[in-house]
Amino acid sequence: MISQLRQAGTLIGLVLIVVFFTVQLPETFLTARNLINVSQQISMLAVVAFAMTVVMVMTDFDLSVGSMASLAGIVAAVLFTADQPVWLAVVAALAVGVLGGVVNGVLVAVLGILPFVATLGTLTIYSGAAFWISDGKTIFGRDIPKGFSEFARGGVSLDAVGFAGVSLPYMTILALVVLAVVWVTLEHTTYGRRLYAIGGNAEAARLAGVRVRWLRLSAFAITGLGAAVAGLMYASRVASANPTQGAGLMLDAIAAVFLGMTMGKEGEPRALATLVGVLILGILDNGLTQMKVDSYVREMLVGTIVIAAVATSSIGRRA
Amino acid sequence: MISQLRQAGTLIGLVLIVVFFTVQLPETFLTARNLINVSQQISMLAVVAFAMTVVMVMTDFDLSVGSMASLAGIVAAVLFTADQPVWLAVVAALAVGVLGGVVNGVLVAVLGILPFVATLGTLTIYSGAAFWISDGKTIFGRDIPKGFSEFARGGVSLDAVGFAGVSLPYMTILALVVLAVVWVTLEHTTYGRRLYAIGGNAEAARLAGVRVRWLRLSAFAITGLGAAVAGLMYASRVASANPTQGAGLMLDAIAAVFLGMTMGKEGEPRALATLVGVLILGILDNGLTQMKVDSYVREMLVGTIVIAAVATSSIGRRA
Amino acid sequence: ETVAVITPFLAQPGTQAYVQAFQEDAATRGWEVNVIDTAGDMAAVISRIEDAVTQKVDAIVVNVDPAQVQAGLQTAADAGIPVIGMDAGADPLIVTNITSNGYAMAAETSVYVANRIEGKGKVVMFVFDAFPPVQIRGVVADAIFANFPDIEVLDRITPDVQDGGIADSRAKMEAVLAANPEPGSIAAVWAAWDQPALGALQAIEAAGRTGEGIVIVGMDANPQARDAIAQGGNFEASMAQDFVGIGKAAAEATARAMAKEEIKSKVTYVPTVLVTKANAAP
Amino acid sequence: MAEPLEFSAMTKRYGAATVLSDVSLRLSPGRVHALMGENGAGKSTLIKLLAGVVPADSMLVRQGARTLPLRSAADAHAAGFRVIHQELNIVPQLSVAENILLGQPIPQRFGLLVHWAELARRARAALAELGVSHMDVRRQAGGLGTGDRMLVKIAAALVQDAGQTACLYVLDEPTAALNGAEAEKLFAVIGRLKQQGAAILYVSHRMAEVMDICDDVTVLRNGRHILTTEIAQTSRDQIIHAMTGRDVADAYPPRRTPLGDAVVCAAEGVSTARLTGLTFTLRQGEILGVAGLAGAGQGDVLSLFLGSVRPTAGKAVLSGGVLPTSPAQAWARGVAHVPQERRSEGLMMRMGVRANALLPHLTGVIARKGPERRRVADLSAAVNLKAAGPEQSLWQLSGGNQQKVMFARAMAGQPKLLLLGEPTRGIDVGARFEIYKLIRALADGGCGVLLSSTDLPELLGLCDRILVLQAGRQATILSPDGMAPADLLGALQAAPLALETT
Ligand SMILES: Nc1ncnc2c1ncn2[C@@H]1O[C@H](COP(=O)(O)OP(=O)(O)OP(=O)(O)O)[C@@H](O)[C@H]1O
Ligand SMILES: Nc1ncnc2c1ncn2[C@@H]1O[C@H](COP(=O)(O)OP(=O)(O)OP(=O)(O)O)[C@@H](O)[C@H]1O
Ligand SMILES: [Mg+2]
Ligand SMILES: [Mg+2]
Repeated sequence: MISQLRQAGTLIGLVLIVVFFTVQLPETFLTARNLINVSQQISMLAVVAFAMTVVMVMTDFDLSVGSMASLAGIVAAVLFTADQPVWLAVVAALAVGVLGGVVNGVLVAVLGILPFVATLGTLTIYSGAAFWISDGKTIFGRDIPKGFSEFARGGVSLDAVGFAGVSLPYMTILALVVLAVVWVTLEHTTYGRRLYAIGGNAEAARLAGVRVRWLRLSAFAITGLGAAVAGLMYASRVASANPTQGAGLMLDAIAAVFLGMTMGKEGEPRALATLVGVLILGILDNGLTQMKVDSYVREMLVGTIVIAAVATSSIGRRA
Repeated sequence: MISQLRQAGTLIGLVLIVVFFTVQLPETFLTARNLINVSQQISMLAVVAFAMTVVMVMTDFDLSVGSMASLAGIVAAVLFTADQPVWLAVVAALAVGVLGGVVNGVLVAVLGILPFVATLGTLTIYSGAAFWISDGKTIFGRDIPKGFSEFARGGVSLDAVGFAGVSLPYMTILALVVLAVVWVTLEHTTYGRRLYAIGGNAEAARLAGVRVRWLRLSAFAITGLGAAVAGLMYASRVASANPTQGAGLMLDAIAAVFLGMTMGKEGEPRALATLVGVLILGILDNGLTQMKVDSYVREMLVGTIVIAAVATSSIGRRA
Repeated sequence: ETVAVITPFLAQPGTQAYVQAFQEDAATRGWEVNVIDTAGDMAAVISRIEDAVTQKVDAIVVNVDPAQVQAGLQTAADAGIPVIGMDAGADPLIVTNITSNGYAMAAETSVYVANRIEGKGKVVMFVFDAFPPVQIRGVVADAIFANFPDIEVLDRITPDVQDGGIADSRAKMEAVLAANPEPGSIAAVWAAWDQPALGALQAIEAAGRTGEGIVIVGMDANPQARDAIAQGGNFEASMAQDFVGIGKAAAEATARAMAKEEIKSKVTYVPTVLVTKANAAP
Repeated sequence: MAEPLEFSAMTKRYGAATVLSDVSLRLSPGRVHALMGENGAGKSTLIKLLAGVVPADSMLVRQGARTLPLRSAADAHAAGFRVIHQELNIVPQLSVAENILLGQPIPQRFGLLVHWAELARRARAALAELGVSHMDVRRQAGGLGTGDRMLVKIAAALVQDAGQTACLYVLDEPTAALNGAEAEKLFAVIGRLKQQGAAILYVSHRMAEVMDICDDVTVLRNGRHILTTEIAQTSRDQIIHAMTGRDVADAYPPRRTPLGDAVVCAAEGVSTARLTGLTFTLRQGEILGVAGLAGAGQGDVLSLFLGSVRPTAGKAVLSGGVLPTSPAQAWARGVAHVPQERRSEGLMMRMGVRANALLPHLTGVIARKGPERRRVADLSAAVNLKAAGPEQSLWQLSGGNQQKVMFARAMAGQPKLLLLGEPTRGIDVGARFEIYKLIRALADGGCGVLLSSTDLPELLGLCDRILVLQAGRQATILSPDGMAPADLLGALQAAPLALETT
C-alpha cells in the first residue's frame, strides 16, 4: 500500500502541478491550445529522454546525446547548403546519430570503458565535430529548405474530433510514435527484457548466455538514433542549425528519466514513467512562465521539485 | 608487470605529451615562464578536481561544483559591493560552499538520493541562486577590492633559487596546498580509509561499523568547500564575478579524476593521479593553442586523448 | 498593458543594459514587463513566445535572430500580437528591429587597429562565429585586415565562452605570448567583444609585456572595459553601443506598435561611439 | 542413452597464476559426479570453462566421437549443458518467470512480442519440477528471500527448451544457500534427472550430502587433478585427505572451559518488525545457535545486537547496557559480526585483504600502513588464508578464502560478542574445522557467540543451546545433546499453530 503510494508519488505530483496551474491560470492553462503548445515544446526533450531511457535501463548513461543532436542538425544543414534533397540530408543526419551511438557502444561494451567517461569524451568529440563541420557558424535562412522547416509548424487538424481550429503538431505525433516504439521494445520484446536483465545484474545475464556486448552496443546505437531525431526536430523548429543547440537537452533528459525512475518498483526506468518526468519539466516551464515567475527563481524551483520528488520516493523506499 | 605498465600508462602519456610539445615548440614550451603560466591556468581546475576526488573515492559524484564555485564568487563580490572587508567576504563565500556541500550531503547521505540526481538538482538551484543574487549581472571593476584581485597576480619570487625574474604564483601555491591536504587526508588518515571503504561497498562498510552517513555528508561538505575556494580563485583571477563562470569546471574536473583513475590498481581515484589528469588537460590546452591548432580540432583531440587513455587502461585491465 | 521580453542572452552585460533601460522606460509608461531568459536555448524562445501568446500579452520583445524563431513569430502574428526586435534582426514578422550597426562597428575598431600599427604587424583575433551578430564582426575585420598587405593575422581564436570568456581568453593569450616571445612580435589584439580583450590584457600584464605597445581593441565598451581603457594601458579602444538608447527606442517602438501606428523602417539603428581614453570615464 | 562427456587438458591461467593445470574429467550419463577440493582449488573455474563463460587456455571436449566447441554460453547451452553458477545471480527488476528463462529463447507472439502467458506457464512448470508452488512467477524477483532466489536459479537450469534435451547439469554449491527441507527437494530432482539419463556435476563442501547423493568423485588440489574414483570405493576421510594432502581432525572441538557467569547479552520478550517473543540470555563463553527455516527471522536476532534493527517491544541488553543504536557503536562495544551475505554485506571486493580485515578496527586520525600490514599477516596466518599478500584484491580470492577474511575481521578486535550468520557457507571441510576451532577458541576465552546457520550438523556439533524460530516467533530453546539433524529439522518445521495450542 505504502509502496504503491510511493510509486504513484511522482504521478500524484504531476497531477498536483496541473491542478495548481489550472487554478492559478484559469483562463489560459487548461486550454486545448496551450496543452498542444506544451506537447510541441517538450517533444524534442521527450524524444531524447525516451532514447536515454533505453541505455539507462541497463544502468548506463549517455552524456553525448546533446552533442549528437547538435551534430545531426548541423550535418543536415550542411547538406542543405550543398543543395542536397531533404530526404538525403535527413537520412545522413540519422546515420550520423547511429554512427555516434555505435562509437559510444563500442567504447562501453567492447572496450569496457565506464559509460560516464566514454560519453563524456565523445560529448567533446561530437561537439568539436559539429563546430568543425559548420565552421562554428549558425546555418539558417535561405539555406534551410521550406519543406524541412515546415514540418515543425504543421500538424493534423483536430476539427473532425471537435476541437475547431486546433491541430495536433507533427512534432507531437513524432514524439508519441517514438514513445510507442520505445515502450513496446522495452516492455514487450525479448530484446527489451534482456536490456533490463543487463541493468539488473549484468554478470548474471552474461552467465546465462545473454549477449551482453552486442545488446549494449545496439542500445547505444538506438540512443544515438533518438538523439539525431531530436536534433532534426530542433533544427526544424528553429529553422536553423547551430553547433551548440542540443547542449541543453542532456541534463534535462537525464532528469526526466530519473524522475520517472521514482515510479519503478525496483527503481528501474520505464518509458511511460519517463513521459511523466518530461511532462513535469515541460509543464513547470510553461506554467511558471505564464505566472511570470522570474526565470532564475523558476530554475531554482524546478531543481527543488525534482529533488523533492526523488527524495519522497527514496524515503518511502527505505522505510 | 603488465599491470604496472598499464597503471603507469597515463603517466607515460603525460610524459609523451610533454616531449611532443617540447620538440614542436623548442623555444617556448619548456620555459620556466610558460610552465609557471600553465600551473596558474590549471590551478582552479586542479582545486575543483582535488575536491571532486574526495567524493569520487566513495564512487559518488558532485555535479554541482561548478555552480557552487560561481555562487561563492558571486557571494564574495556582492559583499564587496556592500563595502564589506575582504576577509569577511572570503569567509562568507567559503561558508556558502560548505553549506552547499552539506545540502548535497544531506540529500545523498541522509535522504538516500542518488548523487547524480541530487547534485543535478542542486546544480540548477545553486546556479539559479547565483543568478538571483547577482541579478544575472557580472560584478567587477571598482567593486572588487585590489587586495582581493591582486592575490591572483602575485607570487613568491624564485630569484633565490636561480630563476631570475620568475615567481611562483600564489594561485599555484594554493593549489599545491589543497593537493597536499587532500592527499594526506585520503591516503594517510583513517577518515580517508573509511571513504575508500564506502566506495568499495557502502553497505558492508556500514555493517562493519563505519558511520557511512556522517562520512558521506562531511565528504560532500569538503567538496563544497573546495569548489568555493576555486570559485574565489577564479573571481580573483578575472577580477570579477559572474553567475556562470564556474560552469566549465565540472565536466573537466570529472574528466581529470577519471583520467587519474586509470592509474589506480583497481581503478580507484587518488589525489596524485588526479593531478596527472589535470596536468594532461592543462598542458594539452596550452600546447595546442601555441601550435595554433584550431579550437574545434583541439576540442576533438582532447576528447580522443581522454578516451584513448581510459581505453588503453581498461583493455590492459581485462586481460 | 503587458509586455513579454524574451531573450536567450540575459547573462550578457549588453543585453542586461538594454533590457534594464527597457524596463525603466516601461515603468514610466505603466506597463507590466515579464522578462524571460532561456539561457541560450533557441527552441525555448519559441516555446516562451507561445506561452506569452497564450497569456495574451499585448506585445512581445525578442532578442534573437528572427530566422530561428519563425514558428513563434508566426504564432504571435496569428494572434495579432506585435513583436518588436531588440538587437535582433530584420524580418517580415517583426514590426521593427532596434539595433546598432554591427558592420560599421567592426569596421571602425579594425580600422583603428590598422591605423595605430601603421598598416603592418601581426594581429591576434578573438572571434565567435557561432553567434551571428558576433560572427559578422569577424567577417568585417577579416576583410579589412586582408586589405593591408603587411598585416598578418597570427591566430584566429575562438575562446570558450561558458565562463563569460575572460579566463579562457587569458589562457589562450598566454599561450600565444609564450609562442611569440620576441618583443614586438605581436602588434595588436582585435577582439570581437570585450571579454577576450580583457583576458588578453591580463595576459600581457602578467607576462610583463605591457611595454611593447601591443594595441588591444574590444567591442561593446562594457564598464570593465571602460575602466581598463581609462587607465591608459594597452587596451585602447572599444565601441560603445548605446544600450540605454536601444532599450528606450525599443520601448518607444513597442508603444507605437501597441497603438497600432505604422512603423515604416524594418530596422532602426541607434548611433554608436568609439570609446578611447579621451571619453572613457563612465 | 547419450554418450559420456570427456573433458581433457583443461588449463586456465590468470596472469602468472595457474588456476587449472591439465585437468581431465569424464562424466557419464545417469551418474552424479562430485567435484571436490579446498577453497581455491579451481572448481568454479573449471565450471566456468565448461559453461563457456571464461575462455580456456586449453580444453578439449568430446562426446563420443564428436568434438564440441565451447566458446560461449550459447555454445554450452546448445551442447545441452545447464549450469548453476556459484554466486547467487538473479535480476531483481525482472519477474520470476523472466529470471527462470533468462538467456534462453523467450516464447514470442507475432515473432516479435513476448508471449507472457506462455512464459509464465513454462516457468511454473520448471518450478513444479522442483516441487515448488508458493511463488508467483509474475512478481518481480527483487522481493524474494535467499532460499527462493536459489530455487529460481535451479529452476532456470531445469526449464525445458522445446526440442532440446539437456545432457549435463552442473551445480556449483547449490545447497550453500538452502535449508534442509529445500535441499531435500533438490536431491529429489537430482535423482529424477539422473534417471532421465543426464550427467550431473556436483560441487559442495557438505561432505554428508556428497557421500549420500553422488556416484563418482574427482578431487582437485591447487588446480591439479588428484583423484577420481567411485564414491562406493572410497571414504570420507580419503576424500578429505586427497583434498588437503593431510589428515584433518573432523571432530567438533569440545568446550575446554566452563561457561562464565556474566551475561553477555539478553532479551526479554523482544519484538522487532519481523520477529516476536525473543527471550534468552547468553552467558560468557556460550555458543547459542539460532535456527529456523528461510525467512523465519534469524537475521533479525543478530541485527538486534549489531544495532541495525531496533526492537519494537520488550527489553534487550548488551553487556549490562542498552542495545547499540548503530553498527559503529556495536563494534566499539566489542561486538563482532560475520554477515550472512558476504558479497553484499561484508566485503569490498575491489579492495585488498588489509583494507577489508581492519576496517572496523581503525583508530585515531592517522592510519599507518606498516603496523597494519604486520597485523594482517598475523590474522591471515591465524585463519589460514590463501592469498598472495595483504594487498591482494578480494575478487581474486576463492569464495572460501573471502569468508576467511571475514573471520579475520571479526577476530581482530578480541570480541566480547560474536554474531555469526552462516559462518561456513561455502567453506571447504579442512577450513571449516579450522573455523570451528577459531570459534571455540574465542568462546573458551569468554566471548559469547550467536550462531545462525542452515547447516544443521554444524549447529548440533558446536552449540551449547539452540534457539528455534518459526515464522517470526521464538518457538523454543533446545539442548543439542543426543539430537540428530533430522530431529532438529523436525523441530524447525513443526507447525507454529500446533505449538501454540500445546
Ligand atoms: N579473475 C581471476 N583473476 C585471478 N585469479 C583468479 C580469478 N578468478 C579466480 N582466481 C583464482 O583461481 C583460484 C581458483 O578459484 P575458484 O573460484 O575456481 O576456486 P573454487 O575451487 O571454486 O573455490 P571455492 O570452494 O572457495 O568456491 C583461486 O586461487 C582464485 O584466487
Ligand atoms: N527490508 C525488508 N522489507 C520487507 N521484508 C523483508 C525485508 N528484509 C527481509 N524481509 C522479509 O522478512 C523475513 C525475515 O527476514 P530475515 O532476513 O530475518 O530472514 P532469515 O530467517 O534470515 O532468512 P534467510 O535464511 O532466507 O536469510 C523474510 O520473509 C524476508 O523476506
Ligand atoms: Mg567455487
Ligand atoms: Mg537472513
